[in-house]
Amino acid sequence: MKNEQGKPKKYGMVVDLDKCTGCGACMVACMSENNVPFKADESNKRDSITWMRVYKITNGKPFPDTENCFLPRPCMHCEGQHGHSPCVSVCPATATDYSTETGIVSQIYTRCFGCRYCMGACPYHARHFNWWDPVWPDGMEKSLSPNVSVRMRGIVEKCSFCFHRYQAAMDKAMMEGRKELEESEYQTSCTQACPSGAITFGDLNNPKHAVYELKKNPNAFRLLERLGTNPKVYYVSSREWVRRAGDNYIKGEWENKQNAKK
Amino acid sequence: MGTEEKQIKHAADHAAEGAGGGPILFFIIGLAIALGIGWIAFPKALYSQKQQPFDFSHSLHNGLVDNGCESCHFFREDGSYAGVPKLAQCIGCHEDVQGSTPEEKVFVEEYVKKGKEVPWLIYSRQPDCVFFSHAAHVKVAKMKCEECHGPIGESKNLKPYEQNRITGYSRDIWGQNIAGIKTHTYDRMKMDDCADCHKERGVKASSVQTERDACFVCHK
Amino acid sequence: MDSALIPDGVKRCPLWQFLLFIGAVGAVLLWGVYAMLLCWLKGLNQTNMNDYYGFALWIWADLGVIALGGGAFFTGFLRYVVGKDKLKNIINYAVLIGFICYSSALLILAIDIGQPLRGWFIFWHANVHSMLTEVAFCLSCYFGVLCIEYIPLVLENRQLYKIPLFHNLAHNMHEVMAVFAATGAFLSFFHQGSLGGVAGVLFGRPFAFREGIFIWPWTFFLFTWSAAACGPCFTIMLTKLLEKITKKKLVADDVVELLAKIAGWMLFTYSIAKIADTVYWATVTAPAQGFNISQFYSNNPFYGIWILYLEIACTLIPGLLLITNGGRKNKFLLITSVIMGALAACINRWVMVLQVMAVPVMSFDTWAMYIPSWQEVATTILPVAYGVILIAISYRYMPVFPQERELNPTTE
Amino acid sequence: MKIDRRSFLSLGVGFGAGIALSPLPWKLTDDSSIWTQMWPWTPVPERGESRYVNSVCTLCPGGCGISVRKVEDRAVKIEGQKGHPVSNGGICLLGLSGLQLLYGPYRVKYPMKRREDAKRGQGKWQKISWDEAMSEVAKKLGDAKDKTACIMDSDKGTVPQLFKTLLTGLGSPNFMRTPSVEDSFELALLKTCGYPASAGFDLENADFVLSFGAGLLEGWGAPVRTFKANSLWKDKKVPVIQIEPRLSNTAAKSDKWIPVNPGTESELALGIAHVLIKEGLAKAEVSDSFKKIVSEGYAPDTVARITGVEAGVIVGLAKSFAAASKPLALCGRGKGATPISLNETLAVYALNALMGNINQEGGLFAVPQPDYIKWAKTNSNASVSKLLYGKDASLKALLVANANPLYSLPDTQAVKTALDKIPFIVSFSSYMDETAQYADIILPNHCYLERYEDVPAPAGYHKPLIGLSRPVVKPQFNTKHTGDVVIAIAKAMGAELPYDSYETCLKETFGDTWEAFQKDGVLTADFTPPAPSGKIELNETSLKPVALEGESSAFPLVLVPFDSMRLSGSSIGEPPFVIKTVDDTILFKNDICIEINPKTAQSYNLSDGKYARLTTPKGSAKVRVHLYEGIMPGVIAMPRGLGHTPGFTGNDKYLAGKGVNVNELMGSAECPDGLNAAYGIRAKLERA
Repeated sequence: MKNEQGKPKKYGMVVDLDKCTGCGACMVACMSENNVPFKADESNKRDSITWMRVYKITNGKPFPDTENCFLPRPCMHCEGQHGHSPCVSVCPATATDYSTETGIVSQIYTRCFGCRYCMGACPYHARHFNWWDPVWPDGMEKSLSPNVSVRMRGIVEKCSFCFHRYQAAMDKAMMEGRKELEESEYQTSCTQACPSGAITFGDLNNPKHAVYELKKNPNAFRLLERLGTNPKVYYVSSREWVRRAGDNYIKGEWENKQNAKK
Repeated sequence: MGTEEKQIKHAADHAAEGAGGGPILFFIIGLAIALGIGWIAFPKALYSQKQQPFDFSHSLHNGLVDNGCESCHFFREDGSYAGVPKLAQCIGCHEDVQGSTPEEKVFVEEYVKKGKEVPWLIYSRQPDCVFFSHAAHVKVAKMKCEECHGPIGESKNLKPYEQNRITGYSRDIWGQNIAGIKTHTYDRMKMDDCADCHKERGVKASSVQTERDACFVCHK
Repeated sequence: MDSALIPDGVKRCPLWQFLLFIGAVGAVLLWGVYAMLLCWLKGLNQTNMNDYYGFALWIWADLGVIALGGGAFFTGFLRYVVGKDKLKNIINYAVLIGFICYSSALLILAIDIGQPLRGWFIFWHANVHSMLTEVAFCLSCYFGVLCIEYIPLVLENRQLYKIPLFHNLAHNMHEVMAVFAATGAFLSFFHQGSLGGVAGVLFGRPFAFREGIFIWPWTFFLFTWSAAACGPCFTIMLTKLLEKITKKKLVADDVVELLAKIAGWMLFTYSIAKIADTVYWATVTAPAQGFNISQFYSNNPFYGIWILYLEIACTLIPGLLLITNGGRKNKFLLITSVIMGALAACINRWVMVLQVMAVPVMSFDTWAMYIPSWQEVATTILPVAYGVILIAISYRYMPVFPQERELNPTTE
Repeated sequence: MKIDRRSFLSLGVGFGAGIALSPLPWKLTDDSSIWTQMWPWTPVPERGESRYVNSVCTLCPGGCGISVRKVEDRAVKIEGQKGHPVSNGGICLLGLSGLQLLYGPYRVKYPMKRREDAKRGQGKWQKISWDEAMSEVAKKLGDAKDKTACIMDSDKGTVPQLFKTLLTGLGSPNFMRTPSVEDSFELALLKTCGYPASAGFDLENADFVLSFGAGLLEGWGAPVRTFKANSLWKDKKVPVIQIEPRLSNTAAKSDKWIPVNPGTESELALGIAHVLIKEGLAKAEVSDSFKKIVSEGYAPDTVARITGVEAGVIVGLAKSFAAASKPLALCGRGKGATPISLNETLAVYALNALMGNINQEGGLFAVPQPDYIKWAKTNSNASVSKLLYGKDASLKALLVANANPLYSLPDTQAVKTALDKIPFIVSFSSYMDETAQYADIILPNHCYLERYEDVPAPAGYHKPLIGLSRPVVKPQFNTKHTGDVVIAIAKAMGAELPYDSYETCLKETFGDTWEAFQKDGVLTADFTPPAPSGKIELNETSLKPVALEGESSAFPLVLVPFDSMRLSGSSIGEPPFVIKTVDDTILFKNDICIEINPKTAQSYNLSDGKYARLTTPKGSAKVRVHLYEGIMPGVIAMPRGLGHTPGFTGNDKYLAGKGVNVNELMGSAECPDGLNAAYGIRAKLERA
């Protein structure tokens, strides 16, 4: 479906890293919205399922010049070249797909058979494998939402930009005879929860949505843009070292780039 | 040809003569047994039959309501579909026994009076991974309920609920025909049936991978 | 006791000795099976893999055995398509090794995936864009071909051969083997390549990513090439090993030397291609994504840059040795060369699987290290034990080596 | 016809062909894969109608508005409530994970009594009926009379008032509030403004923020509101200066981080006051005694020596503070879970007073205590220092509600010793927390999502405001509202209370306003703040800094606890979702990690991830070392909020057994005004 401007929708995010405080509300909002399982010990971050993960990055300088910054990382919903995001094109069973209608990279848990090729392909570590059977202690399964299906052991899952909220919003719109959504009708759980208002979500192709202008901020950057993943999550930071940390540069390259800008 | 090979050839010829039609007969017997197992015994073993809590006549109710199926199977304000009615809706008419059917008596006494929801077994219940927008099909595409659910509104009784012992699904998803052959649009409710209809009607092809519908249209 | 089953005119060890050996290896096999069952029943949490290391020991083993099993397709190609008739004396063994390697590869894949019961989705819901789909299809088809190539050998067992049906079948299958060999070579070319493609297309992984021709990254061709070069080395290596164990000459020297010569040339040319690829990747592909080659090998307690040098040395040196007459004739040099050749494939696959996963891509991410769990080790050893058993049985009861009788005349 | 091997072969081939030609193998393949898609042990959430119920979160003193999404009778998601005056749609991670507390296995599901044959804390319980439980408590309290005490996390609102009434009926004045920075704020305001007040900060309108260790982004005040203010500051380019020894999240997001020697914040504040006064930058008058002390003793050079902050920086801070039109100075360490010394509070208040921003827009407000509970005629107040740390062994009974002193008070061992001397402990906890584990009887309250409660005065809010916490779901277990229980017990003992049930009590308390309160979920009152008095008194006693416990020769390092949003520090513990967000540099498996500057670590020959033994005069713990450049050399930081002990074996592996409770290592150092103002303790570190 196309938006009023005639362009296909392209949902994306702009995260203001100056505002992000690393509080973790987005992570929990995501887990609680999307029935993300938990284990008794989640301290091994490499088998801990967090669709949204907040990285703590540092400028690497010694005391007292140390600086930290927090960087929330959902799935980037890479467009790659024409929707061939790194993970989508490698999935052998079409369990993950790129929708030209919304620009969202889907993950169909019941189709996935757990080969993990997509995880190897994703440089953002946005994909998580269910190494363990999801178990909810007795009674706790009452808090599960019926809008998102519960995943089973042995498959890969990841952030869906709370796609079920899009489905619900579209249901309501269709009920009211509309085919368009207002910006506020479809927001991800993390965006909604962020107490700092650091996350903005919307249609990157729609000038009426806040993200349309925000992504043009001269301090905006995307993670690992040089790889050609064409991600749909933008970050804004006023700190140069943070922007530099968004990608890899060989010695002197970043400095040259900065000089060229001036 | 060496002597050894000659001997072997001779033995083979001899064997063929002696057996006559034997192998073919046994082949047919084996085939028949297997076909019997596969086509008759297997479907019987695969599904368990369950009875609904009590019988219900759609046709009777359909005659009494003004708004067709949507009188009871309605849309909520948020666009979601309510599905099988809850006790609260039935109570409007069935606070007390109205008619004379034993089923109604069971309903009123066992459920209404006790405030207990009826544990209906839902024939068309899709697995948890499926998102189905009734709004998109009924409100936007203006499809009739019968196209997917069949002429259930005319039924006088509830058929037994057949449950697949392995998957736990209702048999109506795969369809009554064990070979999966369908004659009506409502005979099967598998993903491919949805996909075929979407393809036929040219519903947006939004997937880069398959040039069909993207998965998130119907999955959650 | 089992002498009726043993091919005519050859000598085998006593049955008790054979059973003892099978029993010992069988115990290892059972250990592997136990670990395999654990993985199937309890899930992949039995391994030490994680979200950063989705591919690990198993996938290396998988790619490794497929590369080493490449001896089958390449020898078959040489024997039936190119017409190197001499190689008929080693082809059976090459096919047997290939069969073992490929069946192991499929077994490993069945353990490695999170939902084995849904494994068939890769065929049913195939995504044509995925290299893994290509791998799955070609691998299965080629495994089919290997079965067809292996069956005649089984049917040539003295007792089975007496049954006319099997006899005729074996005979007829031999007749058409050229067709299968050609098909196998074609399929192998693609799946060996697509395994290389698996890593090479990962444009989010600068260590693995390669530019290439059309949809095929360089690694596609390099993998096929290296399998054709290293597979025969492995075949020779196992031949020599079996000769050592049985204390018999099983394949005539001229046959081995012919295969070694071809493998040598393949290795030599491959090493040049590999060096060219590495240089292009290190100077063009990786820097375009902001990486220095040293970054891929630093910060890592296990893999320094030496692994790259080792890999190149293991292709170049045996290549040079095997193309020289002296290198082939010298027993020590020949064996060293084929071992290095087999090692080259293993190192290459190791790097293309594990190093790819270990290197952090986001600038603030850290190196991922991993140590396999015993379950992973056991399931990796499982195919080795299975291979040993299958070779032992095949060797004992089937005429694997046509020259055995002639090279080891019995005194009776 | 001869039946031979070949016949069987044919039969088999025929059978195989027949099976292949039947649906059996294909359907089985399909069905078995569908089976893996719906493993019977994977839960399938029931579908149904969804709706939202608004309430107020009481998991911290923030009082945020929440909106709970329900599907039929299940609560499935907690979201922020749009338009709520405190939080306006925002929510923190603890609030978001509230359903895990509601449905979690760590709930106390029915009244329980310690088994006769078991010692306290052994975890051997017997189920008893509510009647039995309440009559036993009534009997024991009847015996204990005025030797009964009560501890709660708050002394405001109807439930604390009911407890106070109960105590008053027993003739006991022993109502205690868990110590927090509110104690310091209230005492300071009482001293400076002359009326009982809570501290409120008009964060949104300040245009320069000078924070003395306040963990603005670690949960200080009403966390969501503070976060929103912080973002507003970013938009308006309001400078934020953070002063503390460690690069906390607040420091990391501030415009400037000024590391200061631990415990010297008050000196730094007075140093700044010195510059303001000397340079004539002050905009309002303060008392002469204050001026005198500051002018004489706190010259930048002197202060620089004490604090480790360069004199030039101090002068610069003062100048930029004074240059702003609505500068605001804040204090309260971390979340404010512990009091700070009075001299520090006063020093920081003085900075605000000097800029004339007391009770002014963008400034510091003295918000009068709510007084809507007209039926309360109680005068019950006691301090933790006397009753729980003192030598007093006269208490006969202790009631614990909404508090977990055995976990959250510093010097756990001393608290335990005090509790050991009390013969009868009643816990009203909904969860099996540490103090509940140590009780003789547990009368479990409804969880906060199952009960009514008035929530007055969100922490740090600058206007009078009462929130209403409402039942979102029906009680899940055989629990009772503590209000009801207290009313019943009080009645059983002959106390005069005009209400029979808590709900009536609540309704009647609000009288005419109840309906509006019910509808809006909040009640606000008009409030005209009195003019500032400018009366900041300081004297030699109140200026005496709180000394760190321990000899510096034996304990060369300083241990400070640190707070973080991701460690709620709540008395219950971290719900699974929250603990999941904790970095592996804070909790690694079950090991707690301490932060230490690489330079310090080097002198102890410790590298990252190594085990060490951390010892203070109060206790010792095995810790893991995390090298962190963002901490002053010589200082060790340890997270607060870990180390909960398992309540029900096996059931609460999600909450308990992770790390060490920093309070086991901390002391309860008292400042001259009776505040437990321990901000740190001396410590030593050895390789382990």
